[in-house]
Amino acid sequence: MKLLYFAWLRARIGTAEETLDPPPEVTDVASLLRWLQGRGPGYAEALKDLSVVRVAVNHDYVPPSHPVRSGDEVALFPPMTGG
Amino acid sequence: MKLLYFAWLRARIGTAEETLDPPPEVTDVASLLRWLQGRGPGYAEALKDLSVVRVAVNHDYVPPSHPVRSGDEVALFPPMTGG
Amino acid sequence: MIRVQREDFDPAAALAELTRGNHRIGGVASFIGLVRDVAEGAPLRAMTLEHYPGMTEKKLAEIEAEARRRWPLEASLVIHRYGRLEPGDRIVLVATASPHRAAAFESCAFLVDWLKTKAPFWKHEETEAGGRWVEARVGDDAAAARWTQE
Amino acid sequence: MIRVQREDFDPAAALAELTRGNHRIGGVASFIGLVRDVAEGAPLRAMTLEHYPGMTEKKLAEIEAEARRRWPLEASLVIHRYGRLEPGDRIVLVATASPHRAAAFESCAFLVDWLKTKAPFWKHEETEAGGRWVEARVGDDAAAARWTQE
Repeated sequence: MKLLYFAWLRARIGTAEETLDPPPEVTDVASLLRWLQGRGPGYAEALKDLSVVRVAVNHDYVPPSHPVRSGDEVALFPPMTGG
Repeated sequence: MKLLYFAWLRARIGTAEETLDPPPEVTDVASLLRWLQGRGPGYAEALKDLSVVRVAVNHDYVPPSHPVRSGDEVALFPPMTGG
Repeated sequence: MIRVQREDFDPAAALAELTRGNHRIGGVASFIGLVRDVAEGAPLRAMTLEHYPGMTEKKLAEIEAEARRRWPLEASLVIHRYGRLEPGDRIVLVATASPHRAAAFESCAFLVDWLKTKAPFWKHEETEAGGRWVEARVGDDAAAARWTQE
Repeated sequence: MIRVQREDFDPAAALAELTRGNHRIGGVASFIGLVRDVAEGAPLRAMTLEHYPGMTEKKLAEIEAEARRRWPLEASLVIHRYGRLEPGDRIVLVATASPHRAAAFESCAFLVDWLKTKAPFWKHEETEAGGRWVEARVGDDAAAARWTQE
């Protein structure tokens, strides 16, 4: 699974992109975020307030219940502040 | 008094501009229009439906009750269809 | 700024001039009106815009001043042509610049609605069937009336 | 048409290209977003727009297609820059062309509101106090929400 991080999420986690192999209990966005929170202090800090974390799977915005699979591209980012 | 006519009012009356000296009973826009209607068939035809005639005195849109005086510039035209 | 002219204009140069050196501007809304190739369903050959010199400039300046009272504008521009125009020709450019995009959009729409109904311009259209003076449309008056009900 | 690019763009050339040869177009509404020189009251030195390559283009194309479903558009264009920008620099151009002015105005405002809230761009501002990521504003969400309530 390819993970992408943007804006201050990228800065806090310390990387823009990584490939991870989550355990079987990670089946949807919500369980993926819980699992990522436990991967270290940078992740815990970046993901401590999930109300300001948005997720896209394969380039579409998705809710926490959306399934994730091993070949997916999953992006985590703050609310958009474009234009 | 300087009279100006625009668009199809100009075409029906047959002139773009003229200087007239209305009689003393012409004191406002309404009485000016009544007097003009009697000046000939072109005027009568152009001014037969006053609901589609707009009037400006000295470059401001005015209602029929607006006074007119000898030095005024009075313009008659249909509703605007600009831009 | 108000310009009433027979000649064509360059929207690019006009927009660039409008914002040059002013870094308080966050958004520029603009509208360009063009001559369409149909008139009431018939192919249009050309149209002629007649105006009332002197009064046109005065009314446009009043409208522009009113827009600047209603919205926080850093700059505004109206260029309106008169004379004979053919399909595809530019008729009018309205541009407004503000720190905030909503003010730019609303003031630009306001100016365009007023121009269509309150500025002393009259449109004569030429089609194969001959020439005719365009009549005022109820839709245009309704669009302009929105702004007086606020 | 959608363009996401680091380089500056020429609004004049873009607008001319949009309408060239299409005489059904009666109105072109456009919006140009510029970098302002203040950020939350402090002088802004520069800002950097980060985006999500691939997803950005996809979302912009979806938004443009939605606008063309909602309004009778003859042409539309979105150019959005990313990277480091300074006060006065152009950020975005949105232009829509329609036979009717109301459709041009409304669709242009719709696209701009969506860009501000739904396109994957994030703004980092540099002031004398240092750098900070801009937080989403409630006003922007409210502006975009108008369009889903209709």
